[in-house]
Amino acid sequence: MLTAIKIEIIVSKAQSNKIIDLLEKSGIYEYTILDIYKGRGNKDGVVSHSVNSATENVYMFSVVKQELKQKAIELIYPYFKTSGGLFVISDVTVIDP
Amino acid sequence: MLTAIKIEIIVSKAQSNKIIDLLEKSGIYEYTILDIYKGRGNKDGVVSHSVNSATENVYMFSVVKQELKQKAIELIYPYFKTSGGLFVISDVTVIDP
Amino acid sequence: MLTAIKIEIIVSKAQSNKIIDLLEKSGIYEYTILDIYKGRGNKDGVVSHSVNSATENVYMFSVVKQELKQKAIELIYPYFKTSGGLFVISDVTVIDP
Amino acid sequence: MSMNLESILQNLLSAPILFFFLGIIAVLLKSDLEIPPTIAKFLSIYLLFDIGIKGGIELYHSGFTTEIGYIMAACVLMALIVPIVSFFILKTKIDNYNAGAIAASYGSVSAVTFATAQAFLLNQNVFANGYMVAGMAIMESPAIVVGIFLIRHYNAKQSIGLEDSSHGSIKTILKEALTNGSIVLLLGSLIIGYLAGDSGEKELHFFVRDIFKGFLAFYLLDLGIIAGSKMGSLTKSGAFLIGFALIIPLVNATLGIMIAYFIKLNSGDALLFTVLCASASYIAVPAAIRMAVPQANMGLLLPMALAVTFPFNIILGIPIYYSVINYIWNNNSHILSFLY
Amino acid sequence: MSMNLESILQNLLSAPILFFFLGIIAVLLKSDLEIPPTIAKFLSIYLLFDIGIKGGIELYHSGFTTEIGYIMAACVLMALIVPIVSFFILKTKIDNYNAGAIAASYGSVSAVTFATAQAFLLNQNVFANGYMVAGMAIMESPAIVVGIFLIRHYNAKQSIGLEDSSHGSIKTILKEALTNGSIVLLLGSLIIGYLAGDSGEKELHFFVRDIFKGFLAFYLLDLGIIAGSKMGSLTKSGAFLIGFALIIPLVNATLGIMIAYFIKLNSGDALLFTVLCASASYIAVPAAIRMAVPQANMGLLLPMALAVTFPFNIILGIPIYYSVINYIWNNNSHILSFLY
Amino acid sequence: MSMNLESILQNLLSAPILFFFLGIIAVLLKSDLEIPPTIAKFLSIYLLFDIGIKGGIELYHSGFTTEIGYIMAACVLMALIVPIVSFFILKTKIDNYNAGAIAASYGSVSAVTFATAQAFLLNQNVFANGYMVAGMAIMESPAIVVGIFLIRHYNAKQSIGLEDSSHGSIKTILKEALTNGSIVLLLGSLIIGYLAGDSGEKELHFFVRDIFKGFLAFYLLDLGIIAGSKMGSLTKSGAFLIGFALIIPLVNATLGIMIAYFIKLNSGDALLFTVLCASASYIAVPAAIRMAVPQANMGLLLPMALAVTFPFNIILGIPIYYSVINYIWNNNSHILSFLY
Ligand SMILES: Nc1ncnc2c1ncn2[C@@H]1O[C@H](COP(=O)(O)O)[C@@H](O)[C@H]1O
Ligand SMILES: Nc1ncnc2c1ncn2[C@@H]1O[C@H](COP(=O)(O)O)[C@@H](O)[C@H]1O
Ligand SMILES: Nc1ncnc2c1ncn2[C@@H]1O[C@H](COP(=O)(O)O)[C@@H](O)[C@H]1O
Ligand code: NA
Ligand code: NA
Ligand code: NA
Repeated sequence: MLTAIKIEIIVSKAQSNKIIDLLEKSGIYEYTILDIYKGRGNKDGVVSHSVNSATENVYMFSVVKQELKQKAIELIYPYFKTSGGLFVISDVTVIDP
Repeated sequence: MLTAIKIEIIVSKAQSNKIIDLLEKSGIYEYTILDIYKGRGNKDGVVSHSVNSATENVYMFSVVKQELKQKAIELIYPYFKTSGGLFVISDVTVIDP
Repeated sequence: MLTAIKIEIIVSKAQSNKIIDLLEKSGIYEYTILDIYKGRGNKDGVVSHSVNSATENVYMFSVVKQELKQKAIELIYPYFKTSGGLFVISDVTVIDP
Repeated sequence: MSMNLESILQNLLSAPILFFFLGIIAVLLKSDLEIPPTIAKFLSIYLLFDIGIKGGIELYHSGFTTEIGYIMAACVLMALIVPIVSFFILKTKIDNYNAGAIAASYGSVSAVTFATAQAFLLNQNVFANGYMVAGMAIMESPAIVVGIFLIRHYNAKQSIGLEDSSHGSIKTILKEALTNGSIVLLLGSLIIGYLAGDSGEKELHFFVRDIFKGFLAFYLLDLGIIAGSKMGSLTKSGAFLIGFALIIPLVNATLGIMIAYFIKLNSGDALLFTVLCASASYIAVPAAIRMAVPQANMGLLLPMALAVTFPFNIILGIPIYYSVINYIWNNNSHILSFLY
Repeated sequence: MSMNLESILQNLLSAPILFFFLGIIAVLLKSDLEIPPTIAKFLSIYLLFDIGIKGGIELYHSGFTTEIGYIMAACVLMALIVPIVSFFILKTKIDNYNAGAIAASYGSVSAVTFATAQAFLLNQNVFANGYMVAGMAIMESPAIVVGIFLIRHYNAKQSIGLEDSSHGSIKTILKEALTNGSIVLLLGSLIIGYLAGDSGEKELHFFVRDIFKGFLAFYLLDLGIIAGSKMGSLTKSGAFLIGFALIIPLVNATLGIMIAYFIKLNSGDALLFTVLCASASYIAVPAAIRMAVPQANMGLLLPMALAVTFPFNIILGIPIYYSVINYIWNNNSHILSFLY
Repeated sequence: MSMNLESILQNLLSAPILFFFLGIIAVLLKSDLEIPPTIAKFLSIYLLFDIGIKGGIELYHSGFTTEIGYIMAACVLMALIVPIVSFFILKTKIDNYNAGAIAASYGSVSAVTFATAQAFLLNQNVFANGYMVAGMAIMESPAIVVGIFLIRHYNAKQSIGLEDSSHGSIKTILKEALTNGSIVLLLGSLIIGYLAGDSGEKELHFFVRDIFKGFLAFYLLDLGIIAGSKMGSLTKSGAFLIGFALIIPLVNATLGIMIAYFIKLNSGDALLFTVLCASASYIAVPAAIRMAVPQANMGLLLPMALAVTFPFNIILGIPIYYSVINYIWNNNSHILSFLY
């Protein structure tokens, strides 16, 4: 039992490797990526559909120790300043030791 | 940094457009939809499998400002009174400005 | 409105039925399973990609009453002692009555 | 009718049917064999495309005959009779919601059963007309509307004053039933096959004819796995519903054969029409019903249509129906002479 | 030019084009018809594989002629001219980011448009050379780099001192543009087709020739659905951009035909080259631009390329361009004689 | 043995092998080229279906000969010897868990390697018997059980009193190994091909023969991408394991060729048998091991099987093995005469 942070990120599939790099730079090596079927954000109000790779996004999340949170935010935040998508965190309890 | 609400919904894929309409009526225009591989709820105890469109469900979530929560619940709640599925909310912190 | 627990689990696709059994033994009959596109954990540091069934994982979650939490943890925890993956819980509010 | 057994056996030994069995066996062995859901969806799209195009091309060759009018009328008739009769049978034992849902499913059609019957005719070198595909398209939706209408009608009777919580107006439901993806694709492909005609045949025959059986085999493998995994939950349905799922296809097939004889279809068309009557929808109709009547229990309906009626039809039904048709058609059928 | 109308009609009645219409109709009917995204991706991979292999095999047969040099030069030329001209036209009404993004898209190519033109030539029994595929590969990326370069150049001019927030160095962008999945697959398949030669033809001709039209029809069905659903958001683009999306293909096609005439391509090659000039990318380029220039609005670009230019080209453009080419080529073309 | 080089070259220039290279090159270029995972799964299902059906149809034609008994015995023998020998070699340098896991993988087989060998024989017009497919099915699972058994045996020896945390009883593991999706599909398709016989051939030959090479090419493209992306992590495995992955196929192939000669297989069957011995499983076995022995590190096993042994076998192994077989078989082979 360990209180931890869940970082949730939505980016274009093509950008996901850049985010993985940024996570690693923050000391985070664990992540999970899921395909998004369809979505809409506030950037262009565009419906992003996985049918066209040009608008395809992925949903990534990482469960990380609280100590790693600050660094991750600092490194990843600038990315989202221009790029739309989603970047949220929340609290979870890790059962896996 | 902004405390916000994450609304999570599971409905049949066919109904997802109705939920999007209800979200928009509540002032929520951002959402993400993921395909569900397989699931089971308490409605008919049926295993819904994405292999048969008749039982295929999707997992939607929206991260919204706290002010929008009440309206969304009011509009969407009635839908779930008869229809099974899932409708939960939780707290998240938005990093994306 | 009901405070509940969201259990989130990542296991190999092949093992998902065993976890479903364990959930049922804890009195939990509802769950949702999503395909994972790609992920990395700390077990072997291996990038698990859905392209090779040998490393394919799924993401499962169950929203359950708080009373069921303890039993589920007891039954499922041992599984994760040897097997990698992810097992976390968090608080959610169920709107669906 | 010695042909009966032989043709059953021959049907059983055709590769696509054998793959259906393989799917069931895989489930019994608790194997993890699985066709990815997306591929299964592609296969069902391919099948409608294939049936539509082939039907359209045949229609292009045959042109519109007077027969077509009769067939279409017969299809509409059966699409109304079957769900109504089924509803009243079912209502004796189960609630209105489920009775209406199951009735709708049996009043509609199963495209794979139709395709399997086409493959059966192909193996027997029997000709069938392209417009039977139009019949299939016509029979897909009416039963949905009939089923939902019956549910509402009888619920209103029973519980005056109580809100009816089923979703959507009959108009919306009708609209949704008619613009259902599978109907649009089937009718669209039919029209395209007709418009493209000979050049369409040239362009697409490898795709719609030569590799057809391979994709059908795959699809039946997938359906075998699904049917096998639904068999476990048949217990929930109980003896009455299982019996219904086994007997109603025979009843509907008998009706179908009589009508086919009456309107003088050739034996190939007669089989396809019979199969349309005897089969039940397990995708389009349940999907529509689940939206309009959330009270209906998919846990009852799906195992019946998928794990009883569908296997029965493709394994035994098709060769039996065809033997009967063959017997009657060849014996100038004094049996059905009362129809005249 | 009476052939014009006839060939338009014939094109309209080819099965793949009809499926494109079916997709649009399905959207208008608000049908839930959908090709699963994964299948759509497979189809786009198949198409590049198919175009590449066929081109490579033809190249193996024709060998490298001196013509190739001219064609490649013409392709590079058009891949530079089109985005530059487009950018300055667009800049008069919209911001630099979007002008550059749209310019890049129109300077690049659409593989399905190319494949549809190939299918058109096949139906007309007109020969085209395999190296046109190499031309397509060459035209895919330069426009991306040109577009991004123009954006940066004009932003720097306008807002000295202000940070330019577009991502990545020109070098990175160039690298990414050249190693784009679709280019690697297309060029790779082209080379493999060339290396495998006759034995490749023997091994793969069922896969790349016989079932090609079926997969093309499926893909166009999918694109019809996508185009249909983007039509609604065209309003956002406004009359100027819609007009641009309709007129610029004609302008680019005219340029393309003139160059094709000048370098003496045969009529089949001339059509393919013209189509490369007239078509716009709606996958590879937008994907690249979205990464490098997050300020560009996909809500403007995608509907233009997908819901206007693409349908225009496959429905009317291809037969029109071909009629013009045919007319000029057959009349010793005093029209274009000024080119000499 | 001048045929050696020529046949290697010819193999290298076959389209499917070239697509494998393209996959690796795409990774080296850091291209985003990707076959969607679902499509990759479909391709692996198609391949087993294809191999099974073709084998069954050939079995239908050849009937059961006495040879079959010998071959099956040889397959079982090798499926036991290879993992045992491998385990003891590996144990000298790595822990029991990983030694057992890798041993199991090399004792089992790779279906794509088998299919590539079939394609190779097809190109060389060499006949092979359908029952080799049965041999492949037989060789898939035993090594899993042997591997796990060895792990437990040696762990129990070393650490008496310590709990063994590997999951499941040997019986469960055996059951799971035998009902594995790929075995059920392969054996099922084999039996169906046999039962369907000539009519199956007629129904399915376009699907299993004509388009086979196209799907194989796609699958090898996908495996090239996977192999390429695993090459980076080979460093973790270290020189010993990389060496093992390169040399053990040669050792096993030598054993295989000797046994094939001893039981007098024809040269086509001999190649397939050799390839079964020399190849390693990278899907079914790792998946089973990961469940039963979570301590085994997939980061060691997968790159060895996928990024070393698999490419080695399809690129060099197959033509080399076949040249050796050809040489020995044609020279009445005094070389192996000691076997009698
Ligand atoms: N507030 C939100 N809630 C849920 N998903 C979001 C939200 N904002 C953005 N997204 C997702 O992020 C994707 C990209 O957003 P955008 O870049 O704004 O178009 C959308 O297509 C959605 O899938
Ligand atoms: N408590 C729950 N936890 C997780 N998923 C659920 C829960 N309840 C319902 N679901 C999901 O919602 C789908 C539809 O539920 P139902 O309508 O009850 O069959 C199921 O197949 C599950 O995927
Ligand atoms: N801390 C984490 N955050 C997000 N996903 C994780 C985490 N740990 C493990 N996973 C997921 O679980 C899978 C299996 O982990 P492992 O068994 O450690 O290789 C990974 O591929 C990830 O998808
Ligand atoms: Na029916
Ligand atoms: Na262009
Ligand atoms: Na082996």
